[in-house]
Amino acid sequence: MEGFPILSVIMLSPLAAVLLLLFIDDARVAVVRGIAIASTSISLGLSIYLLCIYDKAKGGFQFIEKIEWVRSLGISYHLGVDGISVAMVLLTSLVIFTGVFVSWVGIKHRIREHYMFLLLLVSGVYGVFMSLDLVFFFLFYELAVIPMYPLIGIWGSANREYATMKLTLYLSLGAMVALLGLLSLYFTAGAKTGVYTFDMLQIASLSYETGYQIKVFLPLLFGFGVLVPLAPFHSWSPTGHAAAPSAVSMLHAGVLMKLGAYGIIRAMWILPEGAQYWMPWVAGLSLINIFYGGMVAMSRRDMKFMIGYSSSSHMGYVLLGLATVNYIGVNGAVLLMFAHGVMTALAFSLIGFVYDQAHTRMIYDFSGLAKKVPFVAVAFAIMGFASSGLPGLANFVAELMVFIGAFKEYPIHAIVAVFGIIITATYMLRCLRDVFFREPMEKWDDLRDARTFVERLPFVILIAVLLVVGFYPTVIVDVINSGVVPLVDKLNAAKIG
Amino acid sequence: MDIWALLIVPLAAALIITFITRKRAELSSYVSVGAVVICFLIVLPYFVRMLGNPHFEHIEQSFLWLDIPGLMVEMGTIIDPLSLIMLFIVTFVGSLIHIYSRNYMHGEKGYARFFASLSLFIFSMLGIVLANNFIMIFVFWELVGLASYLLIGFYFEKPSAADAAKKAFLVNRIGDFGFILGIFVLYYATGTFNFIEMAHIIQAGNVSSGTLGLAALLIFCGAMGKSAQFPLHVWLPDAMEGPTPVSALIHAATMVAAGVYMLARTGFLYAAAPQEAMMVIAYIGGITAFMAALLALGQSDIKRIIAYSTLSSLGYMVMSVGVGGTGAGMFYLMTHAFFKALLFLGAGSVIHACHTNDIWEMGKLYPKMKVTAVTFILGALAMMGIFPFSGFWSKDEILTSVFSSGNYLLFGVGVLTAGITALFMTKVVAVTFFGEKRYHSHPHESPVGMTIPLVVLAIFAVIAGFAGLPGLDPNFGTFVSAVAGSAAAHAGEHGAHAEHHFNYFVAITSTIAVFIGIIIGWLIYSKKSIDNNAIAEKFSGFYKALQNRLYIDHFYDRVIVAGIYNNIARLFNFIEVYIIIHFVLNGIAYVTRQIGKALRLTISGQLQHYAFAMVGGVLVLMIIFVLL
Amino acid sequence: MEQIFFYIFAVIAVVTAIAVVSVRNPVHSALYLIVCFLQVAAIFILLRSPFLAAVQVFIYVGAVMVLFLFAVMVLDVGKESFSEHMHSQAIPAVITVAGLLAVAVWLISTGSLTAPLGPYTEEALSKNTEVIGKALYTQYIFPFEVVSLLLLIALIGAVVLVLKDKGRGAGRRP
Amino acid sequence: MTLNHYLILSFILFSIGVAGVLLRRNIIIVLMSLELIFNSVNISLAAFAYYLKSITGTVFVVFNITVAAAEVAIGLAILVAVYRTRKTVNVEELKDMRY
Repeated sequence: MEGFPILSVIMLSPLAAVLLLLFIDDARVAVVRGIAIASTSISLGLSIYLLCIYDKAKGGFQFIEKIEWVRSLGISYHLGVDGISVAMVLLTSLVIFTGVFVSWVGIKHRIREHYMFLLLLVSGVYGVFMSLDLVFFFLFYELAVIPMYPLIGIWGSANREYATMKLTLYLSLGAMVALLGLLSLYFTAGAKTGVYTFDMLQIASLSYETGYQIKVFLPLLFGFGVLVPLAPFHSWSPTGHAAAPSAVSMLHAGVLMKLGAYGIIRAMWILPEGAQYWMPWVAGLSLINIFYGGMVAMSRRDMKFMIGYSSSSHMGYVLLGLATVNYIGVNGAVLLMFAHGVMTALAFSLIGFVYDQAHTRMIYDFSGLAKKVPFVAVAFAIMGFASSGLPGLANFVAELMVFIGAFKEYPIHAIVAVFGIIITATYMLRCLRDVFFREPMEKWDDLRDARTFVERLPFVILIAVLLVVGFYPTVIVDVINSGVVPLVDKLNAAKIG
Repeated sequence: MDIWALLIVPLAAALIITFITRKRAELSSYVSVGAVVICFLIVLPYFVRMLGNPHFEHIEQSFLWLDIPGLMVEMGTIIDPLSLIMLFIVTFVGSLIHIYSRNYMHGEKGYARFFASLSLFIFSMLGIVLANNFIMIFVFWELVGLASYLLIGFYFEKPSAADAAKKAFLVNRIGDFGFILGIFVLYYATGTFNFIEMAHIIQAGNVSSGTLGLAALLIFCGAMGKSAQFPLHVWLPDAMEGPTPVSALIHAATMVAAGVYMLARTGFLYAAAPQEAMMVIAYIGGITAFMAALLALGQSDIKRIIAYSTLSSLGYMVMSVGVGGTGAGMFYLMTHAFFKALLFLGAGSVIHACHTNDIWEMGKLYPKMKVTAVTFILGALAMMGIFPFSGFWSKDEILTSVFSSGNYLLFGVGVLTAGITALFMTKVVAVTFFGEKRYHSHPHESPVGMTIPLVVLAIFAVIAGFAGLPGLDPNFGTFVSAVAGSAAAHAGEHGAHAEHHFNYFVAITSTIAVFIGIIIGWLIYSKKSIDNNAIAEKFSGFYKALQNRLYIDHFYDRVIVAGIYNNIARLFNFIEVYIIIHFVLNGIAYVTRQIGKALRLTISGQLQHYAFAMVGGVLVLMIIFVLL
Repeated sequence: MEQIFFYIFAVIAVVTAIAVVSVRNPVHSALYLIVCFLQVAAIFILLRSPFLAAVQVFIYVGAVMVLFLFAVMVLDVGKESFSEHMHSQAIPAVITVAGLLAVAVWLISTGSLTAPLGPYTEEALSKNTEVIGKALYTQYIFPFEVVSLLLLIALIGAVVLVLKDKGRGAGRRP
Repeated sequence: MTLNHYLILSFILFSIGVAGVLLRRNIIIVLMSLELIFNSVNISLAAFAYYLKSITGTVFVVFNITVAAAEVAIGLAILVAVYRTRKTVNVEELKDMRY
């Protein structure tokens, strides 16, 4: 496979599907779905293969592809992955592959357009995780954000116009601020070496003055932080989740929010001293995410809102893990990005499955569903337990690592964060009890369980991933670690210096 | 490798039932029973070998589970006398209860689900017992919590069961909050999770006593949740919503005792912890024991009475650990496992026959179900601590260690608790099996599949105490003191407690207390020479408080839970919705829209207005250019 | 000599230009515009660009003005009443334009030419038709092609716009 | 003769053209004023070309004239179309693109 452009193929295969779908007739739904499944299968297969063949011992960026694009500005099509990106690419593949199946069940009109936007979005996400060129990084970042607008606006549920406007405006604001930071890096790095280039490896290899780092890290932190979402700029996310159709919520919470965290990781890598300066602040804000998000989730009655706030609460753990700047915490943060992505995709696919039939998501509208939809109930329970950090599921390992890492650097923060999982358990179990347990209601007698292969496949895949990583985390932690170690080493060197 | 089979077999059973035999109830139960019996058969040879040689070298096997710089977590098993005793109890009692459940649960709708959960429980419980490090014990600690959640919520359509399951899980979570923090403290103090390595580091005196005290108390929080110690005891009585075999297995014999087991396993920590921390633990145990015994008096649900008695027993064990009598605590744990499982199964048998939990709707069952009655009475006698039943020896050992540690207040509490225990056990036996007939159904003896476990357990309930017979060598204390990594294993101070001397003063005091309890109970509930209702009326306030569980649950529900739900969560939601979203965000949007509306007026649609604006703009730019 | 001609052409151009924007009858405006364009062509000759002058006459005076006259005829707009004549923003507009003119004239008169000189001699420039042709077909071939395409589009566009759309919808899809 | 002469002439014509665009209501006159502006620009381009001894300005005039021709054709066509539907050439009445 030497020389095979594996990254390009992973990224471009959804894009190729989009182009292909342009020429397919709307009515030929089977062909449309077939193309979507085929392209995402290619990506998923290659992502798993990527995880296997990534050389952990060597570490660093591998599978590099570089084609000059605009020589005079120093822009090139430059892809490459390190351990962190490999995990993220795999996550993206998992979520989109299952998302395609979820959409199969959930989306009933304008199927072709739906898949086109979905796949377009995903190739943007892949691009962000793989790009080593700031221009392409930003381009893909926007490509991942913009299709959200039609996806929510056209196929969304209640309040979708409001949600999609808010989401797009917020994310564009973040992107714009981040762009300022990126451009500043471009010019500063260019002035240093005399060669103006957007090459991330080149830019990261330089060292900048401490004052400059502190100044420029802030727009990057804010810009990417909005997407994480960093409190108090989180309010686009629950609204967006709630209005979006299932597959979009899955991508949104499962992958898109990770783009923000990934952006912050890259910013930390480029500007280590700036990161060291701002990380205590991030740790503080992450607590707001955890505690405040959890509390708001507790008081919500709409399941999607509940999961939405819960996501922002969980992303708080990711931020806390990043803020620790030690091996354990950062590894935990990246693993949590992965685990939470899978878990939350499961959550939204399940809620979507129920919502598509019941047309309500209010907790108090349901009771005793476990009798009617046992499969969904079991899957939901697993999701709830994963979310509240039950051992045996991937989130536990990740949260444990974050806690251990955080306990070293910020013991007080860690205590609050650990308390956060009690909050999570509270609302998850309450939701589980109210919706799936207690006496069955007559009005839900004709609710259908997930029976067919297509309906069950996404749930089964996501649960299987949670269990595999939960039982034996080393499968993925090794790869993540190979990406985290150089990052943390660089950051720690900055701390001493 | 056969050690790992202990974990793999029950897990495999749970998976097989879930994925393959789900639809076939009978087969599922065989899979589950088979799994636990296999585990028992694996444990047995080790156990027998240990009886021959208590000081054998412990066996540790582990594999790397997570390895990143600064954090290396292993999953590993440890076989030493302590874990073998516990393994024996879990697999032996577990096997009996599995067999019992096959009949008891017969015809239930979720039969296969029940057995899958039981197997999951056995898997998790064995994981706790085998764990050789803190992370692993925590992992399985949580998993038993999950199994317990599933089994308490077995009748999930029943709101009370659904509530109880959630309550149990959450209360345990609060305990685990402390537990995990304690693990972190210890990890950063010693740099390892492994019990034995940690013990060596602590015994070398490398950790400050303040840290140890903090860690000891935090780790104890975990035990407090799992072993239902005051103030986290509230979940255990509610957990009786689960099927009776579950109550017997999880909420009496094994899981709730896991807290005590964990304290014994981490005995090195408690041996080194400062006295003040140990006192806290001892007093919490004492309070729990006494309070639970009182609460048991106020109940009329047979399962709840036994549940409170379990609480009381757990308090006893914890108290014992608190005063340094870990061996006594473990001894009590073992005997308790037998007689409490017996009592629960007996109660289950009675409930099975009468279709009610209320003892006042039973009465005079003895002629109808002799086996159940006899075994139940044997269990009750063991529980009360009548010579020479097992409870006598173990209770005596605890009281002796309390007495010899000089805590006379706690000793008094212990003796008083023993008396009250005797009183309410007499009540249960008298009201349920004797007196006049009050039942409405047609009770009959349970099938053989249910009575055989009763008989076997009864035998153990009677004789298990001899394992700790003073003067016997090796006796129970020897085994426990040989726990791997403990100071005693290296001939330290802990050995002193293992050298147990029979104390006649203690034995006689407690026996007198027990007989007073029995006599009062006999007078009230059997002879009726003291009117039950008159007492109830005389102490009506107190009696009512007892019936309402001293208002502790009430306090939690109304003040803490409601406080969090209604006030804090609502407050944050208010901030989120009204301040952040409506005020700030929609405010910004509103202002923007209003500005837009105002500026819109300048859009006249007149081409020449725009052109004029453009020319004017050019002029302004030119003037600026000139001026600069 | 040249100066005299320049002033003659310039004055006529300015006067007719003022007439274009001020007379009420559009037909008169168009005729004044023709005169103005002719003066511009003459000024091109003063600038030694006979080719431009020729193009100016052919295209502006010939084609464009004919178009204008046709338009005026087709639309059949007669003489305007005074109220229709001037736009309501007349006074501020005149002041602004006057200001613009003043500033520009001041700028031009105080400014000086600093740009580098080109490679052509006066001799070459005066026979510039050939030079222009070479430049157009070599250096400026790409814009030249674009412009020709643009013209084609404009041609089609004008036809499409003016055509009365008969049977709209019926033949939308061939 | 200096460059300034031509430039000032060019600017005077330009100002007159702008004034026409801003002042007149008849859209045909507005279009004519636009042509006037074009021509003034052409003059300055040609003048620069002459005084800078360069060909670029001249070439641009050629392009300019071409574009202007296209513009007039399209502009008048639009005008005819507008007149057909609205029956007016008064700019002030064509204000549909209003708030």
